[in-house]
Amino acid sequence: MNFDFTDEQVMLRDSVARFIQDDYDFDTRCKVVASEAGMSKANWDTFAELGWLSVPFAEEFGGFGGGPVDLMVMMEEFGKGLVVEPYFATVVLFGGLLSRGGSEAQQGDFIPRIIEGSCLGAFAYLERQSRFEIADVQTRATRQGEDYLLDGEKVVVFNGANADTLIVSARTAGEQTDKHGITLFLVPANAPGVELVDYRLMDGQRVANVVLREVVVGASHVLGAVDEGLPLMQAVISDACVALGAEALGIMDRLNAKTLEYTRTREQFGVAIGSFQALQHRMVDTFMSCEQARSLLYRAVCALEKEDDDPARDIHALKVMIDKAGKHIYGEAIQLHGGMGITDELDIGHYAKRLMMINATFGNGDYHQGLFNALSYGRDAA
Amino acid sequence: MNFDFTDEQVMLRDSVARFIQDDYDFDTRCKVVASEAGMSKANWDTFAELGWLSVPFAEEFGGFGGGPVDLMVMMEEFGKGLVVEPYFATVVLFGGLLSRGGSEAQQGDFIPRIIEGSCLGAFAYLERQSRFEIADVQTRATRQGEDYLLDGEKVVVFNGANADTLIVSARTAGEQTDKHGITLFLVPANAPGVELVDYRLMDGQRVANVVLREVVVGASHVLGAVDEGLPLMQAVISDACVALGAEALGIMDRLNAKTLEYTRTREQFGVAIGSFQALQHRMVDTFMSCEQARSLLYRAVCALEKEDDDPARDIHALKVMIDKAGKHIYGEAIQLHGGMGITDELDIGHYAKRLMMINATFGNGDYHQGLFNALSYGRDAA
Amino acid sequence: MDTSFSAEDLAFRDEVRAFFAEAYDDDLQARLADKATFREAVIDWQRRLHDKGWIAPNWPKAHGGAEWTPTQNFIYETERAAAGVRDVVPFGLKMVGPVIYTFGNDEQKERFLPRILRSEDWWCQGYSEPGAGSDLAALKTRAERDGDDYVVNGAKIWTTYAQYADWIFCLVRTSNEGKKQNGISFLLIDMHSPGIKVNPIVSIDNHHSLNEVEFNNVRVPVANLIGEEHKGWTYAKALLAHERTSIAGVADSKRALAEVQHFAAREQNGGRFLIDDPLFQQRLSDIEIELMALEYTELRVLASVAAGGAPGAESSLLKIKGTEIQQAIQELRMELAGYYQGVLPTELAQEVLGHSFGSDARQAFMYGRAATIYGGSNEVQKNIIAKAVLGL
Amino acid sequence: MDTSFSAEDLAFRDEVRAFFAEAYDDDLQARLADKATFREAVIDWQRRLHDKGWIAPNWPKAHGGAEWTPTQNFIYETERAAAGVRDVVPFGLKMVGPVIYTFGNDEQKERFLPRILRSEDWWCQGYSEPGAGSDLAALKTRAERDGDDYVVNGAKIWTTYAQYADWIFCLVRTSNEGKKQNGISFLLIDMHSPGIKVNPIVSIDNHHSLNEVEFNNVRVPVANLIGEEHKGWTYAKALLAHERTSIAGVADSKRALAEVQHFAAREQNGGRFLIDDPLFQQRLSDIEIELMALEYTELRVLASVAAGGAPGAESSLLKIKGTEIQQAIQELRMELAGYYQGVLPTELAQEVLGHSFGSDARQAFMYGRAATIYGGSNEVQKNIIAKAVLGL
Repeated sequence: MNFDFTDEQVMLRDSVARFIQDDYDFDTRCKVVASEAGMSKANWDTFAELGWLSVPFAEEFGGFGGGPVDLMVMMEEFGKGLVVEPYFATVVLFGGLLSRGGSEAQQGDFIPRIIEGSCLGAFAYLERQSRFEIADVQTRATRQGEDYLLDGEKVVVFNGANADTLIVSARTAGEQTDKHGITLFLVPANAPGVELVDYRLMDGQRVANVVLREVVVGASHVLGAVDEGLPLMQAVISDACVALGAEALGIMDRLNAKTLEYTRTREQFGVAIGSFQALQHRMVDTFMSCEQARSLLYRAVCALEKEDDDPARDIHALKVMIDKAGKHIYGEAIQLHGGMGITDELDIGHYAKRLMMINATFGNGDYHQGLFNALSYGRDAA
Repeated sequence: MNFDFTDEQVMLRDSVARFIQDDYDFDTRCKVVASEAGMSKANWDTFAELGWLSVPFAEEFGGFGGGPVDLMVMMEEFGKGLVVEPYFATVVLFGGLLSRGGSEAQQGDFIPRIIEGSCLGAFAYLERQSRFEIADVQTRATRQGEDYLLDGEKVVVFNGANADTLIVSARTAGEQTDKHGITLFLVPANAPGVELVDYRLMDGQRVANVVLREVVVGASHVLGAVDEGLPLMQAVISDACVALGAEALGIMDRLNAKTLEYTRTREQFGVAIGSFQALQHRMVDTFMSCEQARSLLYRAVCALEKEDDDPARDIHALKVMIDKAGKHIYGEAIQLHGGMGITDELDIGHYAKRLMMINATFGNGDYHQGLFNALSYGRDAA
Repeated sequence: MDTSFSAEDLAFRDEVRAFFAEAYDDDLQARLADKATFREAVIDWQRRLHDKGWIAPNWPKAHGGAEWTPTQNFIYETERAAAGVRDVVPFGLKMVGPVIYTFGNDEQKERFLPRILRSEDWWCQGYSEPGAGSDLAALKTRAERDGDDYVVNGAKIWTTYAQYADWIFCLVRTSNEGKKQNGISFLLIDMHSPGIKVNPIVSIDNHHSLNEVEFNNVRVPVANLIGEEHKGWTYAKALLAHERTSIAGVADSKRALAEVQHFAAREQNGGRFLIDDPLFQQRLSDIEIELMALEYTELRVLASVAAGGAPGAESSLLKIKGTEIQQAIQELRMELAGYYQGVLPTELAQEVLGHSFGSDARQAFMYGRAATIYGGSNEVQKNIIAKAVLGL
Repeated sequence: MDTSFSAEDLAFRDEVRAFFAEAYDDDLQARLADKATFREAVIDWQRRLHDKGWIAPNWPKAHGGAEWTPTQNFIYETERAAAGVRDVVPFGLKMVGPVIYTFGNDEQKERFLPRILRSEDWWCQGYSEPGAGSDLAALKTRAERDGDDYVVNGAKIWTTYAQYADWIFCLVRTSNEGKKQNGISFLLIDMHSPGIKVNPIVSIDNHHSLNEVEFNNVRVPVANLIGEEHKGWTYAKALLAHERTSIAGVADSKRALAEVQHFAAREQNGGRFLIDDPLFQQRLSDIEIELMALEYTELRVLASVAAGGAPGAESSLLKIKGTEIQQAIQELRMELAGYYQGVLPTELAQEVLGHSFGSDARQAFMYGRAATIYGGSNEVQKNIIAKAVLGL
């Protein structure tokens, strides 16, 4: 039993940390967010050069062959820097779907381009009505000869506007919320009939709603098995939830550190506010929340690495804890920063907003606790 | 709009408070609890003399004609003194059922005797399986000519062993959990076939399990309408929940005051522990919990007094709050008393135990919150 | 104990409802919602209230107020919030007005009160300072006597609507001797005076309502001093208790909670409405029950104030619980919005992006973070209760 | 990062299971449950562990310990709790033993350690004093040198199992000079010495396990002093961190939670099992998720201790969270018991009264209130973290 990182993992972590310290301070980040594209191509090229874009991919496609722990150490640092470049959308989601479900041809086509930084991707899984149920799919893919005709609308697509290619979930069979009958398609963003509405979220992310009107894609654009898209999506979302957990942990860690630092220096009533016992005990509570969240992150990562265990309960537990600890920690961070905490100028609120969006992504704490309960206490519990 | 007590209510409150201060200190109370009967007949006579046993009854039977507020001010003081004499069981429950549902003959028979202190009663509504569902009744009452034959077992009957007469809920029609088909019977405790198992609860109460084996009672012993016992029980339980809320409030008030006093005098690290800000803020929290609970008590009492409003939501809310605030307050009281808080010798733990039993009585907070939710947000919500 | 309404109360309720239905019209609401017309629309609305005689429910009649009973206040607030009618801007009507009629001289009363009632002056509040925060008495903005004027130097911060204001009421330091609470004076300052600079602060909700106000050798006539020099802290403290009481916002929270319930009956997950989810119901009732309690806590405080007391430390309880409840409701609405909680305002309507209230939820939640900080942070309120109520 | 079990680990797990199944037999369990035979049964059980070589998993081999890895410790504790096997009485094996082999002299090691391993002496702990509470260093029991003896006067309180004990290890004051932490010495005292009086304390669970121990001119040979005079605080502090770590009780909480789940699948309300109630499930998983986290927090601490560190302030986190979780489980079991949570022990079996676990739930809940108080109250643990981890 050990919780040590390998030398390679330590190097990876330090490499991201160094980039953020040297080239991605908060002001720089805000400029990136405010820019036309909402990301920096130059940064993305740096990510490619430093090998970060290759981390989770198989060596045969030029990847680093990394596992969940490698992804974790990077995501935690991305969290600390509030990095908005679409690593999560392109590498974790889009790349993850290709790695887990793509044909050899698809992998050979896309993965090397992702690694070299020339392909940005997005995963369009959400619809207006679907909320947290990824099986709730109205977008239709109708067979037409050798091709499929896609019709529908996907919403809040992370990195939607910058992506060259979208992976779209569409219904090829079954009713609106059936588990069976969902198929994934690789759709070029510039395909005729694809229309984007680009907008911003409070955490600095650029997202898009994607309207598909009789978009024609060939059968070779099917990702994975026809009608069997759901298990593939679920597997990638499991990986992604752990990656988001790591990002959240980086943020919580940073929020606690900044709040601690602030209370050490900020004076009220003639003394540093960190000397007030009531505040000290509250900061002990946020420290404990963060440690407990870290434990569940490690637990989920270890579960992902073990091949014979089903990591589902651990991942649901992680999402629940990230939600709870996140609210606790950003709530205290804003409150203890007082008036400064509610200004747009300070980074505290921005960390909070990213945590909130992480919580909403792939289902909030209540949603995952419901799944945890069903798995653990339901009559059909394993 | 006013929250003032009438002069009569102030006198009533002061009269109970004076009795507790002069004649019912904690040691005396412990001796009463440990006595053979678990109550003091002498005290009961005093209650009668002081008119307390007459408070909620109609003037035509010698009662004081009091309302919910009168009962509230008394119960709050009983709570402060941890009074174990069966006022609640005899006057509020047994007497309440007679007042609301008894025939004129039954009222004329029992109420004057309750008032003069010569009749102790109990309400046997609970069964092994029923938990908080008072409609879950297995005890059967079978018609036999002019009489009924009662068979079954009632459990945790407050004041069961000291009561002369029990009011027993039994099924005269319908299935085990049907709302219809429950009838209430006045059963003499010494009727053939009635068997008692007498035991103690942690809050000093004496309770009994009552086994009924072919107990014969005449039709004149039916209380209220045949098969329609449930609404009558519910109405009395509504009154009783508010009375228990008042008792709980008295306890919470006393716990907070005692804890405050203790932290003012107890020294650790060279100063009174009440000077630690972390503890101060926690005591502010318990103070606020108590005030919020008092507000819901007043709200429920006002709702009971208004004839046109349905008090159900207010009463459910009160039970939820009493549960939550109670746990909060006794938890902090024990914790802040440190080692002393976990001794049997100190009264703190005894107040806690009574609060816990109040919470369990007629359904805990979760149970009432479920009812509140159904009334407020259910599709059939009024 | 009695909380039922008399026939007069019920008639008053009907009158309030009818007035809102007529006077708070669509055109007015549209102008209030538009940043460009906001200021004039607020003034317009407040003049309608003035014409009705309801602009100052709690001012003494002698000064143009209505002297409502607690029940009338309760009814008005409940109806106002239920109808979605915005409250008046408090700085003139609820804050400096009472200070002026209580502690000001006759000349000040004549000069300022009628203009406040008619919304001819827009007021803002100059209490907090950069660096002073909840430790209000540590303020450093100084006013030095020079002939018939004070010369004011320093800065105030978190000044809501300073960008619209004609006047600011300030706590300034006129002496450095003795306890820091002594030596503070209460000064009325014309915002159009030379030497005043307003710097906008964008807050966490991406809006601009807060400001920093700088004073560089601003000359203020001594005639604008309220009460005695160095005694300003006393006047401010009386005001703060009133402010805390109104921060509780029970009626507005009732409306906000009803809105959450409304949306939850329309928001689905996997074909099931959230209002039917037992866990969501539990979150809702956790808040609603606290709010039902706070409603009566507020009534108890109002009743005891009406019976002759000034609101004391109990107002701190109202502030703490009231703001906690507000934030809990805002948080629940964010949860309800799911992914859409993050949507920033665009030129597109919210519905175009796929959701009707996500962006509103975000703004309310984000700005709502301030409620536990301003008006004396909730931590300071706990200190007040510990000292004044618990005697610790 | 790796938390999987090796083949050796799995073999060890099987061995542990098999041993418990055989050695913790029904007869033993019956004797442990009976107050009259409890003391002898504990000794009997501990000797079986001794014979197996498992009585002191973490003592150095040189002193008769097993020197298990963190993984072995984890496996053993998990299996022990899952099998419902009671832990050893900690005062000799987990507390004074390590102090003796770390800080004692050779004579003391030879004299005491083998007897501890063989459970020939029953130990208890003399730290807290009436009036000292969590402020342990404020202790007043004094030991004055008189020839080759100390003469001890004072009182200790909250002494678990003092009524059974042969020996007590005590912190006593040997000097009043300097800081209160200085001048404390660590003394081993024979409970059979003249001048010792044990006064039982009935606790809130209506049981007697706690005591007050009075010392009236008790003579203790100087040979029973551990380490240097006046340096006892240092030895005690090292011990306290170990104690806090073991208070977390993760494995026992897992078992307790499984029991709640078991009972909830059998307890009905209106024909519905509580385990099927979404709100009950939520309460259960609120706790289970915290416990899953704490399990890994403990593993992280154990791994870092194994890698060379002593448990530091993180052990305070384990203590706080561990005891909070214990109490949450106990509380949930009380809720589950409904009306029967209040049942006191009678001559009748619980089932006769209508319920199988109400009285057990009550006792566990009530005695469980102590967990956040003893071993340094959770408030003191927070002070420790604030200072040692957060640097405040």
